[in-house]
Amino acid sequence: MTHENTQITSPPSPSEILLHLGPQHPLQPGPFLLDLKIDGETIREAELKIGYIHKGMEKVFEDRTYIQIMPLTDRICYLASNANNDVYCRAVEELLGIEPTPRAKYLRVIANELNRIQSHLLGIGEYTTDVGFLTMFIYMVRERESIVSLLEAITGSRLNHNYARFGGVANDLPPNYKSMALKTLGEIGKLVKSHDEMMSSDSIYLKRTKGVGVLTDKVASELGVAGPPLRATGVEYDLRRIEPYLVYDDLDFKVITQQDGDVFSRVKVRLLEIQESIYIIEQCLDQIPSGPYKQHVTPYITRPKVGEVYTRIEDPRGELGMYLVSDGSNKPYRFRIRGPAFATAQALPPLLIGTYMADVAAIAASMDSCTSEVDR
Amino acid sequence: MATDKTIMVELTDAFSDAISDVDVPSANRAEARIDSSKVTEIMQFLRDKGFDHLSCISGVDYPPDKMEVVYHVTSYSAPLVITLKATLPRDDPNIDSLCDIYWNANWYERETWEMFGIVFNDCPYLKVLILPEEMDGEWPMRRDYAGYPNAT
Amino acid sequence: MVIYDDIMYWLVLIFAESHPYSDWIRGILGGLVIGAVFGGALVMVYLERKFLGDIQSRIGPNRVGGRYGVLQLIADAIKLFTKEDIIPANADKWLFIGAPIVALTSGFLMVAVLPFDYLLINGSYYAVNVTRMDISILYLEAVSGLAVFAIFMAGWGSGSKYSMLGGFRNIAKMIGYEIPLGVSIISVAIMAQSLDIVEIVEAQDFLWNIMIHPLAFIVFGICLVADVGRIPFDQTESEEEIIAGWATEYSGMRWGLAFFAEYLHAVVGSFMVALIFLGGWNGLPIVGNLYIPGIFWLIIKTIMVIMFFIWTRGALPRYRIDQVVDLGWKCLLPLSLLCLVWSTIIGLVFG
Amino acid sequence: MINLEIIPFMIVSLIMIVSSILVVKAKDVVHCAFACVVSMLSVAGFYVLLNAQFMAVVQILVYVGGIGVMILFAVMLTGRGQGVE
Repeated sequence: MTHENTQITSPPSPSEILLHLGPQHPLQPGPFLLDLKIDGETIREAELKIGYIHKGMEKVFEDRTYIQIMPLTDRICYLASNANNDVYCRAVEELLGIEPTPRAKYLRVIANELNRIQSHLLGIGEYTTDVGFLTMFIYMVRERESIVSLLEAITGSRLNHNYARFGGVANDLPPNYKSMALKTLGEIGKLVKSHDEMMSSDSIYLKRTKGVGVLTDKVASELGVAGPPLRATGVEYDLRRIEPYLVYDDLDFKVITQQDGDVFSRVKVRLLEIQESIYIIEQCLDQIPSGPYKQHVTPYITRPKVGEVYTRIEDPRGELGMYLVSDGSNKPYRFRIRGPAFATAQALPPLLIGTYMADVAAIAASMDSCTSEVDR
Repeated sequence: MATDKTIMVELTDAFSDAISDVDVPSANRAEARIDSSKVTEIMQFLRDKGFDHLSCISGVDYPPDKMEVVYHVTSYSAPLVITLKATLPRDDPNIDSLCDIYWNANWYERETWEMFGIVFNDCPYLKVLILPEEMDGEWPMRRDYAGYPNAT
Repeated sequence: MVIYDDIMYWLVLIFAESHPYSDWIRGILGGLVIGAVFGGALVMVYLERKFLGDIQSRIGPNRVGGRYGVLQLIADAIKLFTKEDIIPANADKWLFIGAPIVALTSGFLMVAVLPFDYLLINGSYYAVNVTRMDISILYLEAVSGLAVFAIFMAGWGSGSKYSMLGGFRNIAKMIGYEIPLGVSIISVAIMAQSLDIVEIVEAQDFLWNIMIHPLAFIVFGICLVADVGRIPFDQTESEEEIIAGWATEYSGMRWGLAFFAEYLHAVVGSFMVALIFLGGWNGLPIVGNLYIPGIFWLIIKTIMVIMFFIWTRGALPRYRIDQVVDLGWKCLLPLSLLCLVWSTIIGLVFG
Repeated sequence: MINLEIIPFMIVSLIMIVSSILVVKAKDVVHCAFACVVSMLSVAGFYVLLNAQFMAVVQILVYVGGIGVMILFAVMLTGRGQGVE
């Protein structure tokens, strides 16, 4: 792995073509430009250019009060909006020196895991269209709808949840939520299992995915990726286990790993993580204590004391960190978002070299990058 | 390999002249201020000690005279995050690149460069990553950037 | 019954090629058949949308033309006609314009020899078709190959890299698939001891070829799916890799024609499967003495084959291009040669 | 009364002559290849006019479907700029 692998170093020779995949291409979850130097169908060099939807979030946040930032964190990555809320909220709580109430911790875990399920479902769905399996995409989106409805029931919105609050959450569980959630989650678990079997038994699908885009554990840790692409190589790196936050200490769950590190394993990890998240939510619904779901005094005008904090959680895509520097005013002095998709996007070009054009779709989609978050 | 808090002691022993303000606020966090000229040696030391995951590189601007580059280094097997800060002069900020030690430092350094104007010596492709190319040289994340919000 | 006898007399004259205006009447029939196949392709598009919608648990077209959306295609056609027709600046104009024409020509040429029904007049069979040709199956294979040129013309003439990749993929794929396609047809022709598609159908009045020769059916079916370029063999226009392949730069009705030519090929290919392997207009023996017109059987079988095409599209992911070429050369070509051996054995033992 | 067969013969001949000239004179090598394919097709037309349908079909099958595709395959494997003057 050298840095030449991420750049196109020379103009194409007469037998090669320079292909600009993007900024608008059916493969992409959002606009980015993937320059490929191809010889026939084989990729010789690849270069990823990003920044088409740069929103300047880090700069914008320096000009907003802490409570104003909360709904904006949803927009970092709309598929993991709850994770973004949560990590921001925990960072500010750490600066303020307060703890969420016990019930709020469980509620946040429930929302986080539901968010993880819906993100994985859509990620797998997009990926299956990229290997030409449109039916599976529609199945996955259908399953995702009911999960999003569950999220809507607790957070009040379907996409940008804005759920966490400093010291608590915005809403309590609606009545009869437990029975409704258990019923839906049981069905989704069964359906996802059957989809998993359907995919794993399809010979064309196996041919397209087994042994394609292989990332070994050494290379993966060298590239600095985290999340499902890393766990697919056999590394048990899950911040929920390594650095337990909220109530993950009290919950029983496995860290899903696969050994091969290819496209198939990355998707398999996500499929199994959905089952694991369902199990976590079921435990949370059983164990959730009664009590207040938010602090009695919610600090609307938040002035943390001078200091700084680096908080990270396990996003659906990997390690999501936020680095907050406070100067004692009601606005953050510096707000840095360490997105998981940024790291995975950076690791994409070296993976593509030597593969075929058709594998670009499969590999890029299996990394489950989110352009909105890469650009921020 | 020491991937817990004892690393800070080892680090201070090995680079006693380049490390200052060592602080271990909690079980999972440790921070220190480093000399910007020794950054590659320190990072190589940490990497050899098992801190194989560079989480993030961020810049922080403190006008009128200094800037900081903040490194968050952690490990794939332990929860300890080491925050290392290197202070640079604001009129000529430059620091050595970590690309040879941590492969993924590349994009973080490019982003910090285009946003803050902090030059990373020997970074293989120090060109704009996120911003449009015509914004090269405007350093929008500096606190005194006047283009914001009117230049949007 | 005088009128009936008269009609029979005319029909004999026409289809036995002894009427002075026989050619003209067949020409009119040809026009009708082209219209019918056009309609068939439309039906296929509609069926595809509805059936694929069922597979994917969604509704499909349901707004234009009542709750079943039967007029959706008309709306689509109007949309295509009114869209701007763009020819890219660095396109090779003649090739770009010619590609949909060649594609449609190849489809229509195939229709010319397809038989649709038979007439039993005075104890002898007369096939209803536009042109009676004694080497019709060779002819079908030959003109179906012209579609390869259409796709290459579109791919090269568009002046776009994605289109060019699509055109290249098509050539690379079709070289490997035309051969097994031809060999499996030949192996059927050996069994029927004729190159005439009418005689091949007549030879299946008792046992259909799919029962005697299932291997050739499988090889032919796979090659046909590859030939008309549908999932899992739609690498030439796989959306996530090369946008729309050779059709990337087409817009408006030019795109509509190219798209339509594909469906035409699929319909004609389904007809060929029904004729060559599924017994054509020969009905099932279970209906006894009840008279059911042969064309009815043929259409039922064709629709079943079309449904199979749609089903594969709903159920399978897409192959990679190198895997497709591998499959063609390493798997289908030996299998098709095996078909040849099998039909020779059958010919030697029972022939 | 003139024999009506002269009309298709003239048309096919004209197509063949023009396309054969194009094979030699066209600037773009792909145009040459396609002109070659068209002239082979018009040979098949001659066979039809001579009432040799089997020969016509074999001409299309072998020359157009086989040789023509091979020529295009060869063109495809060469660089695009190399055939242009």
